[in-house]
Amino acid sequence: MLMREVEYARPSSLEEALRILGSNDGARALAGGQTLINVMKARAASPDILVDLAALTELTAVSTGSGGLELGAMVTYAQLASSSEVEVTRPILGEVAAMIADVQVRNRGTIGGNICSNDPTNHLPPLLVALDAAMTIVGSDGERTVTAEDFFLGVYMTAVATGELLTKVTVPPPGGAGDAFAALTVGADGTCIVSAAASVTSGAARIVIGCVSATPVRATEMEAKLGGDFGEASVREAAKGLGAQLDPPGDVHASADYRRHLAEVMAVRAVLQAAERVRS
Amino acid sequence: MSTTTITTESGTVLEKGAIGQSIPRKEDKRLVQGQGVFFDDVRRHGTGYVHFVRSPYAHAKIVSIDVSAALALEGVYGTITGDEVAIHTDPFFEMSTPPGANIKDYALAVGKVRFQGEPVAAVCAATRELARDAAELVEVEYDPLDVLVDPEASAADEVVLHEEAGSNVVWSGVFDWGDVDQALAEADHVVKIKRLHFHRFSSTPLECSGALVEYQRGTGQWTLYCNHQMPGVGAIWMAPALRCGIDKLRFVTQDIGGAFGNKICLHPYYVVLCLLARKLGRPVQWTEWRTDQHMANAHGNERTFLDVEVAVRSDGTMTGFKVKALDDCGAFPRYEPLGCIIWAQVTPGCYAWRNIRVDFTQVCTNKAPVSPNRGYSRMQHLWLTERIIDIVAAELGLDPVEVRKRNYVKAEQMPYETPNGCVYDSGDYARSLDIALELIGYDGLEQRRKDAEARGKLLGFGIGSTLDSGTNNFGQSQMLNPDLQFSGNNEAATVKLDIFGEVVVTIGTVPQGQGHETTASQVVADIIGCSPEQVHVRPGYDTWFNSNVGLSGTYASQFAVTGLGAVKGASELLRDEMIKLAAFVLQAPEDQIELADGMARIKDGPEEAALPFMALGAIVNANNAFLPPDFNPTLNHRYVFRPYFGPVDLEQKMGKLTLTYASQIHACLVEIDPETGQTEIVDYAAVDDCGVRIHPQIVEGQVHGATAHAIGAALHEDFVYDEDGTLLTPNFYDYHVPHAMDMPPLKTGHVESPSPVSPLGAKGMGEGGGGGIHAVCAAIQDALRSAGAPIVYDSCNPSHRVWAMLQDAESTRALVEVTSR
Amino acid sequence: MPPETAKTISVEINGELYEREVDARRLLVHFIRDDLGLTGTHIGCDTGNCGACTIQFDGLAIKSCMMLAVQADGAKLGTVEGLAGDGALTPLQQSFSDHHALQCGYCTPGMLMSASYLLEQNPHPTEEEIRKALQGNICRCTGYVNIVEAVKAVGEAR
Amino acid sequence: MRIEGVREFTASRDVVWKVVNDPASMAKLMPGVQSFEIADETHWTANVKIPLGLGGLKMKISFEKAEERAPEFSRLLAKGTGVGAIMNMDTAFTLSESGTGTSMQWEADVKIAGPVGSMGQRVLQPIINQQVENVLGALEKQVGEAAAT
Repeated sequence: MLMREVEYARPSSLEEALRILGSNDGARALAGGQTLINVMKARAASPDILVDLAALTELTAVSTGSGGLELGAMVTYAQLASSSEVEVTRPILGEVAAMIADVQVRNRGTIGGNICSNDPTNHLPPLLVALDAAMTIVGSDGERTVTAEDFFLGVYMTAVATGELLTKVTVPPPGGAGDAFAALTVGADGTCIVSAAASVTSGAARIVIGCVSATPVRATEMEAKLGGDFGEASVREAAKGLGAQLDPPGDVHASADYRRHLAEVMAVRAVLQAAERVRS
Repeated sequence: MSTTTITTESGTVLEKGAIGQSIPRKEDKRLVQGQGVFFDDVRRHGTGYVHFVRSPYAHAKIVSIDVSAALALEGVYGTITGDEVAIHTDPFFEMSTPPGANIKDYALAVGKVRFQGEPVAAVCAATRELARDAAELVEVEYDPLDVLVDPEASAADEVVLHEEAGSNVVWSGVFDWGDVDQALAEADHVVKIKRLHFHRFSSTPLECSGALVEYQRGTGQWTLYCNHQMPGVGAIWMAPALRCGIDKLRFVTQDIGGAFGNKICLHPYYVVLCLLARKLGRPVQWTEWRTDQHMANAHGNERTFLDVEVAVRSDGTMTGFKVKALDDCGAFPRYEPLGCIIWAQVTPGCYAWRNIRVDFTQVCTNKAPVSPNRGYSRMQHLWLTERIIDIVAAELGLDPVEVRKRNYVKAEQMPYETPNGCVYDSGDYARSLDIALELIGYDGLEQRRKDAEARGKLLGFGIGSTLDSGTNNFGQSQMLNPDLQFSGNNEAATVKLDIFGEVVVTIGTVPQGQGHETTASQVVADIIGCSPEQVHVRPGYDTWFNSNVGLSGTYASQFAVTGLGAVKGASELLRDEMIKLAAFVLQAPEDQIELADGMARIKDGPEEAALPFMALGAIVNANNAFLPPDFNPTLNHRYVFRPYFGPVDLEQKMGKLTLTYASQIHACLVEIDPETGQTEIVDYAAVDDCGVRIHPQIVEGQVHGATAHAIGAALHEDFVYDEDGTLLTPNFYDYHVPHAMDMPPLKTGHVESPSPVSPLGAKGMGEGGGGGIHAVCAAIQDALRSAGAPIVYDSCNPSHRVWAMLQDAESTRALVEVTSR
Repeated sequence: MPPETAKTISVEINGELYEREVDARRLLVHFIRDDLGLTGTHIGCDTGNCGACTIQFDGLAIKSCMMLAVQADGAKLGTVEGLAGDGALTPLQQSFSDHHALQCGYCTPGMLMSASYLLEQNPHPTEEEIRKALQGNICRCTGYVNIVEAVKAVGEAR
Repeated sequence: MRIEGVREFTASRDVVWKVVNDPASMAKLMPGVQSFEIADETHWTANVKIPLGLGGLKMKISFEKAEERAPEFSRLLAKGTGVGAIMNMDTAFTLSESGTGTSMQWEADVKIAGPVGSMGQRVLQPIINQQVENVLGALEKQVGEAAAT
């Protein structure tokens, strides 16, 4: 419960935030804090400076542009779950956001925090890879864009380097795609054991498995095997062998073998539901 | 208000007025306003905050401890280490005979650590944060030792936790009643079960443990504002260790955020706080955090059952069983080895089995110490009896309902003496089961199975029959160790009529949500003739109220018997004296005085021939000159209720081990997703019979709570250790307790079989005997019948275990063997 | 403003303004309980799971153990002490008592804060909506049965 | 937790052996190394701040060379303390010539005691894998530099 000493700043501009973040390699951005504060309470990790992004209201916007849905890094799960733009453009984001933790966490936790912490049990990393989202990262040298697939580097590690800040997540328009997410949790709503996200168009699918590695794992072979056939038998057939390609960790909730098996089950469920959504 | 007449053990007749009504709880208003006072809400000027330095190793020698860097930190008031504890205190008293008796248990680790999270030192500082900073600066050098997490390996004694004991076996003994060998020889079928495992979990009360401790140098008096649920026993452990008189330890509690048995073994922590308060000359405060509680406070007893053999007749009647039970108490026995005997209160479970042999052994391992946990020790044993019933039924093709009814102790057999001399006072298990079956719609079971199958799910049905034995006879401890000076049971209460006519009640119990203030007021109100609102029950416990006895506390399902028995006794003394006083003042014969509506009056007399309680209170307390010299009423009565048990036969291990037996019969339906192994409870009913229900809403609330604990334990609450003794479920992420979404809607029913042996016909209840664990395990086994019919061998069945059973039913089936003749 | 290890903050709680200097590392829940003495807000875990510390933060239900006190600078907070006026009970508090929705009462303040937030958003919630809204609040006494009933009754009485 | 693998180097076995047996180069292999101190040929310590996204994980790690058979086998014991946790690592590697290059077969037994060890294998295992990858990457770089000089 009791954190190490830390410095705190609440910059009022992005420039100021970047300056502080760049001034000390122990500075970390504080978004909703629903992961970071917990880790700090456990003293498992200890930033030297917390840069609270709360005053950067420009990061809380949800808008629809030509590139699709633009989500500021400080958009909360609750916002995602209730946003009409999200519901119209890419409803899966709202659906999954509403599944995260609980009301109180959803009121504080942000999309940026979720993906920057990249805890393997988080729902959004595999989903955003499946949706082929792009992350906008700002640093003192300017802005760059990284695809979701390249964004996640490890547990608690992403492409956001020291001194940089994730400002925006862009989710492409669906283009007729159906999206779905399936997960097995501890109890009805607890820690995630394995998750799968799928985005299916009439001809192809993007399938991503969560909680089986440090980063979301794209099921490329299953995608290839599927082609454009989303009949139940074909999907089940295509999922076979997916587990064998994974090297998931075993822990108190699941052995590596069980996770391999669940990866196939969840992938099938996500793809079938996504395909169903394409049809309807 | 409706009125019911109760015939109690003393033959007196009590009119139920407030009793039996779900009146508003007295505790509620302050609690819903956030005005409760929990230990962590107590503030004292100049308090130092305490943080414990805990061992990262499960088993290691302590090579050295260096506190100098911690002491050098600004704001640090002081430290304490195991070496100081060993100088200033004596080891806690052990209940076992040797080898367990030789274990040396100090408040901090001395010389070595025996479980991960064991406190090795403590730091006291100006703020909570600083105390933790300083604790991190304490340098401890360890020399790791081989770790024992498997109780069977521990029993082999190749590595020994407590060198001074020379063995990891704390206690062992054989309990043998009837003639199980003959029963097995005469049986038509013998069902053997090689191994069953009852897992480690605890009730994890939402409020963790802690205390604020003050020390008065001039008098040597300690005051502990705390949440100990059995302060009498706490003091019995602590005073000799601290080498002080027992009255030098004053325990004060008000509101406690749940305890469930888990706040009985707090004495090691409290001794450290006492030492620090004395050493530093200031109040010290310690709040345990959740991770600390999971790692190092109280776990329930883990028990492995080996080589079970059950004697079954061709008609499904079981005549007995034998088993080897191996209990794992973790690193220190503390409240143990009481668990080695407590289960015997319910030896045959709900069944009329006459021949039972239990070869019981308890060992230490490098895990957190155990302490009583809701359903303490009986729950483990009742799980065994229910597993026996369902495994035998499955193997022999018997119907789980029929086989239970055939084997249950029948209502007409009550009171029923078990083979070990316990007396089940009342109950109707078969009727309770029928009600439970009706509540879950048992008649439609096969149709629901088909419906579930159509959705790709496996539906299973299960029953859990349990007993909640209450008001224990501490004399059973002498079966473990004949030198122990504990027997019988008692509890105190004080009831007084104050100067302005207020009725003030002081109870010896230490409530943690059971509504004692409310139920005590109901009993007092009915006896002295007023409404419960007129009765003030002091919240909490205070040693200095002088309204307690040696083992006062709230534990072992007994408040309705001992706590309310004491309240009843004290109220009757007060009533009799009020009548006497009123008779004197009103110049009427005593039998013409009635107490009602807050008045003492002459029956059928004129309206003015009445005295309000205020008048009585004022006379005795302040205006007493006119009372004659030989009449000296006090209107202030302390009463100690003591149930009679009679002697126990230490040789045969027989006797009345508890006074009352509430029963709970649970039934549930689960659906399992065969692809993932995930279990969902889709229907649930619990039927309780605790005799006279003083406050039906509170009784029902206890049933709900016990069921939730059981469901959590059956599906995911598990303290799992890896081979290095690291606890893998130290927080609410990985130790998943039921949330609102996890809990099915619960249906409840009740049967009221008044106890002939309890003062109010009420039985202690609230522990529930783990009914939900048994029912869920049975339902999972039933659901998997069509999927290889694995045997449910563990009391905890999270998705991964169910999935594993689906993958390999055979290895579980190999645990069971049936021999028929 | 440059980063600081301590800061003077001003926070409005239950309509009252508090100004205090506080360490940057102090959790909001400790600030509320220890520094301001508003002990109705409780702590039941150290990982943000239990919800005993739930308060309202600028109109949103949040867990005060997963925020720093300095983050609350300039915010309006509501705690259980502010639910009703002096001595009175809100219909929800009364319903908790009527339905025996509390036993030890330790989770109750957090539970009430989550439930009253739900009723603000959704005056007539269904049982499922209630369970989902209370997902972030652990109760170890009641099995949630009567808590759900108590919240439902308030919705139905409206 | 046991992990093992094989790493191929283009440099000769002698070059690789020299790098992995020089306490100074070894100390520098640790991720986020801030300072190190060499006590003697077989004992050294390093203060590291393992870089994690959420903030650094500070540890003091002491090393002991337990066994060596030049130029092919070495065994190293490491013990790290900090954050209320203790990390023990027993690692060994065997170098064999593979063409003109070198093949390093390595194994490590990592034990983490203390609350951090409870954080869950799903988090720890990937973190350890990640850090091992970092160490091997740094080693490859140093071998490359040593071969070039």
